Amino acid sequence: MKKVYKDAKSALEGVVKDGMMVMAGGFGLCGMPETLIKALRDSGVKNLTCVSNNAGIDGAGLGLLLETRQIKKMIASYVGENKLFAQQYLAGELEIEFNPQGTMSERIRAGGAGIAAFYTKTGAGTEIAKGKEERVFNGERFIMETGLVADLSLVHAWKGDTEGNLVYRKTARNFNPMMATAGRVTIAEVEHLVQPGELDGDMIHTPGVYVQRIIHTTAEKRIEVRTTRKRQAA
Amino acid sequence: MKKVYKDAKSALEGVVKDGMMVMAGGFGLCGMPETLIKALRDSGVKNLTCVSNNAGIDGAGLGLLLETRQIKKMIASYVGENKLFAQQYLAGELEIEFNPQGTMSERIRAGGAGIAAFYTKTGAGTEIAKGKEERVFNGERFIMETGLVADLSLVHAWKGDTEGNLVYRKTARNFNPMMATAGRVTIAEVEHLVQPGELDGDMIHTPGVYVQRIIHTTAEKRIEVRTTRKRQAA
Amino acid sequence: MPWTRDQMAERAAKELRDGFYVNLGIGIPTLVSNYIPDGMSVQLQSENGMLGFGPFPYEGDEDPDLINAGKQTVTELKTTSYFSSADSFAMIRGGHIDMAFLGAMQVAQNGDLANWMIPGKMVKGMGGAMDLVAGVKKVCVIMEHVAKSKDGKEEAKLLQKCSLPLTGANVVDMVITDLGVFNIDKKGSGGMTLIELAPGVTLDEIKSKTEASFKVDAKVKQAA
Amino acid sequence: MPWTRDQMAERAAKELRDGFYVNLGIGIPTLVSNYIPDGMSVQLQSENGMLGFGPFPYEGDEDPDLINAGKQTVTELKTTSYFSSADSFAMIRGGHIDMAFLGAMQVAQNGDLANWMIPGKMVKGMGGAMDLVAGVKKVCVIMEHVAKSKDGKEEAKLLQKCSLPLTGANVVDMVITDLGVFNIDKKGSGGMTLIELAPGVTLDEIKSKTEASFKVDAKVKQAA
Repeated sequence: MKKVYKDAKSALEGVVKDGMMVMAGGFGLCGMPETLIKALRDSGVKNLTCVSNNAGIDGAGLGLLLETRQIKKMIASYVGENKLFAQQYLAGELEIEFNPQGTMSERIRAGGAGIAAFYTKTGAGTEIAKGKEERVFNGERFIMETGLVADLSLVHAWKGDTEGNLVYRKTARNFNPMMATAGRVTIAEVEHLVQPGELDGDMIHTPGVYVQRIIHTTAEKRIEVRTTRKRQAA
Repeated sequence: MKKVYKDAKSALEGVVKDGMMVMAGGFGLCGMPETLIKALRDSGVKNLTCVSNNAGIDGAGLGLLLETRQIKKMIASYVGENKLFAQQYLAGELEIEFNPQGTMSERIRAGGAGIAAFYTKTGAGTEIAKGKEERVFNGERFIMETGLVADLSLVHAWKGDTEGNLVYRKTARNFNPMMATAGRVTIAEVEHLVQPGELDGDMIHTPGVYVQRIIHTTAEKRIEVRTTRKRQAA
Repeated sequence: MPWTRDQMAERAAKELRDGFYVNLGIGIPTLVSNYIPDGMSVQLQSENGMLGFGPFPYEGDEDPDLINAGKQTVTELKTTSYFSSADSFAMIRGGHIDMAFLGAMQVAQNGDLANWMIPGKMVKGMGGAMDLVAGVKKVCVIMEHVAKSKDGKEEAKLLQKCSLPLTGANVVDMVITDLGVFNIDKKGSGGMTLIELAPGVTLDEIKSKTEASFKVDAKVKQAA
Repeated sequence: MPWTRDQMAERAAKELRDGFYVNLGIGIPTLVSNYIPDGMSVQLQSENGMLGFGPFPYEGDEDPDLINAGKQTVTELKTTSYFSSADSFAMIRGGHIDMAFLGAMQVAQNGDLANWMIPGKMVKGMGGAMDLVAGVKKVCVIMEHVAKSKDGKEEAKLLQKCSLPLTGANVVDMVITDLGVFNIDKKGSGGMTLIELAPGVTLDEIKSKTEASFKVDAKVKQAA
């Protein structure tokens, strides 16, 4: 069972279809599967529903798929950094479904975990609750949210072995582990592709069962908001 | 904010109350917080509801609390290895609520995660579903299960730092991480108590926010079913 | 001649495919791991939180932190990963395990399964069985075709309807017994079909020992 | 004289207790970290998956894999742990974070909060705000007491009822503005109470700039 593909293009072959739902990891540009997203753009696939916390920025991440109008609908929690998004949305060319970030991450986890729906306090009594079931548990208001499963999940990890076991690094972990579980097909791009045995079994974030295809990526990681302090003079 | 206590007895002071619900990690004796359970027995607390995958064995784990009749009710998935349990149950001295193992672990996770209830396929159409809401999603039957929160959770970890960050070892992880999140108070016993900075932040299984008290344990780890194969002659 | 326990396990192993992730119950299902074809990659999942485990350890190498769901000491492989019980059952319930082999007291022709309790007897609990049968993609039961009581009386285990409390409703895809192999269309209306007979076992014999209604696959008819 | 942004943050920091786990929103709330008393252990949570973060990195030390929820580069501490977004919001929703400081457009006297959208304008999304206000044990809003439009007109932000779409219903425990501090009995019927005035601010001034009904704590009356 070979999971390793030579590049992003070949890893996407046979799994890309117009109108499909695609999850993409990342919080802003941090931990985003940039190499796979570029290949998805180049595949020419259309009418995608994309599930991702943000919509990338102009010229990077899912912003690339907005330029080419390959996205029909976004499910996201925050899309503030993207002018193209605003334009297409205001022109009625793009649908958006906002999910509170915790609800979105839990919906993805639920989808991967065989949980059809769950009750959360988040959003009870707000517009988000409209059309959703409300229910009181222990005197508090909860609303029902459903699990999300995607046709394809694209994730970015720090290290991965040829079995598909993945390890993430620092805050680049974010949405990647849940999305890996919620894709009917999950493709991982990893910065370091290693042999089985090189990762400690206690320290694997995503077991290989969740990853069907894996590629090595050498793409540069970009910083979205560079904030620093000055070094003190010695 | 000092989380480190000198022993199990002092760690239990002020948090033990008759009639409370206690979660205890472990799968059989593997990863079971033996030192804390002994101290709980010695505290003399009564009428406990215990949530644990098993009920220990005769003379170890929660079996200790059965000997002293400190348990009123067990929530568990499998209690096969315990004669005392069977006796007390058949004599009507002990209540038992069986939960499918996956439902039990998910109820504990939900309790810790602020999820009031969730829908699972597990047990739909069986006796477990009686009195529970059934609901169809995508043509399949699901039943509603509720989140579980305990007054006190006792967990066992391999390493822990003074901030309460925990790392588990191999299959001794089992129920410990979820229980750590679902206790109003969580006490951890660790085989290696280390200083902050000695654990890699990417490799912490239970963040310190979930652990209120921590002790060092030196108790021997027992094997419940020793199975081996013979070494080949050289 | 009916199949032995090992032959049943060997027959079950033919259902494995390269790349499968598989959960094995206790008893005969455990033996299936002895018949994984060379060169085929099959990872075994243990619901207490381990994916990819190896054989029993050599004497003296037992690790109290390294056990399978039967609480037996096992070994790890290069591919092994560990996770919590919640994550383990998320994997099971979410449909990520390709196949589960397990034992049964009764199976009904609609795929209902009973294997966790006998009313009136001490109940030990269902452990992870209900989650496994509800969540795993393909559920294969391996069991003796009939139950033999102490006085030698035989009772059918493949039934029209289970009389014991269910472990799962409409969950079994395949049943391998010492006499033959059945497919069950658990979600549809296709019912149960005999697809294979153990060598020397006749259609009449298996019919006489089966209370459930079942069709007979063309291939079996030809051979019979 | 009304409090400055830094003085509001300093006042907010007085709500911190040793051992607290705290989430800070963007804007004035971020400044609160500058006023954590020496010797007090306060761990800052960042909802993108980090517990315990430090100041901005020195120039040249920025790490693209190490950012806060505002997507700014930050540093780690010896106490830092990382986790997924699902685990992060499990922590938040499950009530394990002691306190959240955040900004607001409007707060109502019953604890309703509006801070995520203005109908008719481009909507950016609520991010993690709805989860934070629903899940964190104590929610403290830090904001200017009134909104000033370009033509200098002032509009009240502390209201009888929010006119903007809510971020959360009955979620705010405390409001710190440039003019004073209010408690809100968000789950009960106690309403809103002014518990502190900024130095030199009069009760009349704060009343004139507040549309919400509020009680005045005895200590404030004495001081006034």
